[in-house]
Amino acid sequence: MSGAVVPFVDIRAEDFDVSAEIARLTSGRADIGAVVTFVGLCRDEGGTLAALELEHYPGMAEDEIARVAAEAVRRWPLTGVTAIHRYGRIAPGGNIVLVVTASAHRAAAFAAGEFLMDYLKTRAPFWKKEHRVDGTSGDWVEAKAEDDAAADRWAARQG
Amino acid sequence: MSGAVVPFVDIRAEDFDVSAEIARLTSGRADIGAVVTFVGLCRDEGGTLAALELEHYPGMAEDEIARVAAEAVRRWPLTGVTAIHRYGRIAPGGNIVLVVTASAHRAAAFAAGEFLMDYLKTRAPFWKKEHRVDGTSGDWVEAKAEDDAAADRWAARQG
Amino acid sequence: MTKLVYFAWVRERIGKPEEELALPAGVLTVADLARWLAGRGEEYAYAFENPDIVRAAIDKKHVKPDTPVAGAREIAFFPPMTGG
Amino acid sequence: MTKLVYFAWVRERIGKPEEELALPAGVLTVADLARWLAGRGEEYAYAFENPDIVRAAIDKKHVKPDTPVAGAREIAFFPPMTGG
Repeated sequence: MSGAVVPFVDIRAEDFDVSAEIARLTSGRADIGAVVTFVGLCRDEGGTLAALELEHYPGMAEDEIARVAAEAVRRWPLTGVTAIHRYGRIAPGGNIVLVVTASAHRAAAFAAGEFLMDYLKTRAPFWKKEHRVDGTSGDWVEAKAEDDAAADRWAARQG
Repeated sequence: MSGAVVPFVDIRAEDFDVSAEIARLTSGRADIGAVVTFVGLCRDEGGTLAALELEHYPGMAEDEIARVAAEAVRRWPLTGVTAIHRYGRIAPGGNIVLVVTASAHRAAAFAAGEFLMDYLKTRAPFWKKEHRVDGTSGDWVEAKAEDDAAADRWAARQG
Repeated sequence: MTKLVYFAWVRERIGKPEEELALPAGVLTVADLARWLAGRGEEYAYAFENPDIVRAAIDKKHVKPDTPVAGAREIAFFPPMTGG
Repeated sequence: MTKLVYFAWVRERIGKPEEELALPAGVLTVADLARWLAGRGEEYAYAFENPDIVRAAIDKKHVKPDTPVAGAREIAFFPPMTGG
């Protein structure tokens, strides 16, 4: 089953629709019992943020996320996996990233979704720069040690 | 923050729309960084299932899911939580249950979503009966020991 | 009088979704009530043939077999839940 | 000639997104290359002032500082990723 699963990976400026992305994995099938989605959104840190500017490394971003998605397919019995990451200017409240994992059972869908997000945070070549409401260019968002720790925990365990 | 969160719980026959339910928790806000959704679907066990008939205990189903959702709000810093459970006849591929958890950070959203599903499986008063494609009435779906085990693991740890 | 409600195969085996009953004096706990119901006829005996598996709720809250039934308005019996 | 590409504040500090360079003979590893670049002017020195924090990729795959640069077509330098 999992051998035939080809992850859908898309790096793009346009927004995504969660219901449509779930349907992409589930429509016309009756072997899926569980679908987990994760949406990452642009948060405003205290009313000072006008937007985040997401820069990425074209080519590598797709490849790296596809590698992580393929690893998820190897680790868990998934029936489908989707990862969409946006780039460009995204205002507070806007969508940044979507991960969808489908499986016969919920434990695999949850674990694979969390794994994908943890790896994507630390391995996908994206960088966020703040634009402030006062018109100034803010800082580059700094990587968090907790994200590295979250990714590291998957190295120790299988499935 | 979490003190003001009132879970949205709905027990109903009608289907749900995941994008609309995410929007219910996120629209007009900029303090949410992560939304996790879980959709449970009706699986066909090998082409013999015409539909599942979901029976529930009216009143108690709402109360019990609301109690579990309130517990999730106590345990994790959520900005919103939604649980929708359908009853009645649901064909293979159809939606049965939706859980949505929103938080500033992804770890809380993932953990709360998985907690809600584990508890909902073992505490929400719903029962599934199979209807077969040959027109006969099938068996009542049996509870799984693994679901009890999944729920039990939350008793040992906080957050 | 106490309202008893039944769900799923407990309901199917007993043959009705609910009934109003006066509980006899010796029935103090949920387990007592299940045992007493099991003696009311073969449909009840069938529903409670494996009493450990049947779950109960009092006034729409899960209860254990040793929970007292005194003061209960509505007592429910049902199989282990299979929602979600 | 090897293509070098820069992202985020590495790109901003160096002042260009990419360039083509002939790597000198002594530059064997990614760490060697970072050190050599740091000596090319103050904008490069600024970009690599904390060399341990700058990450690298060769031909669009993550690499460690001790990875050889021989045969690389495209070498990228960038800060720790903050996507997702």
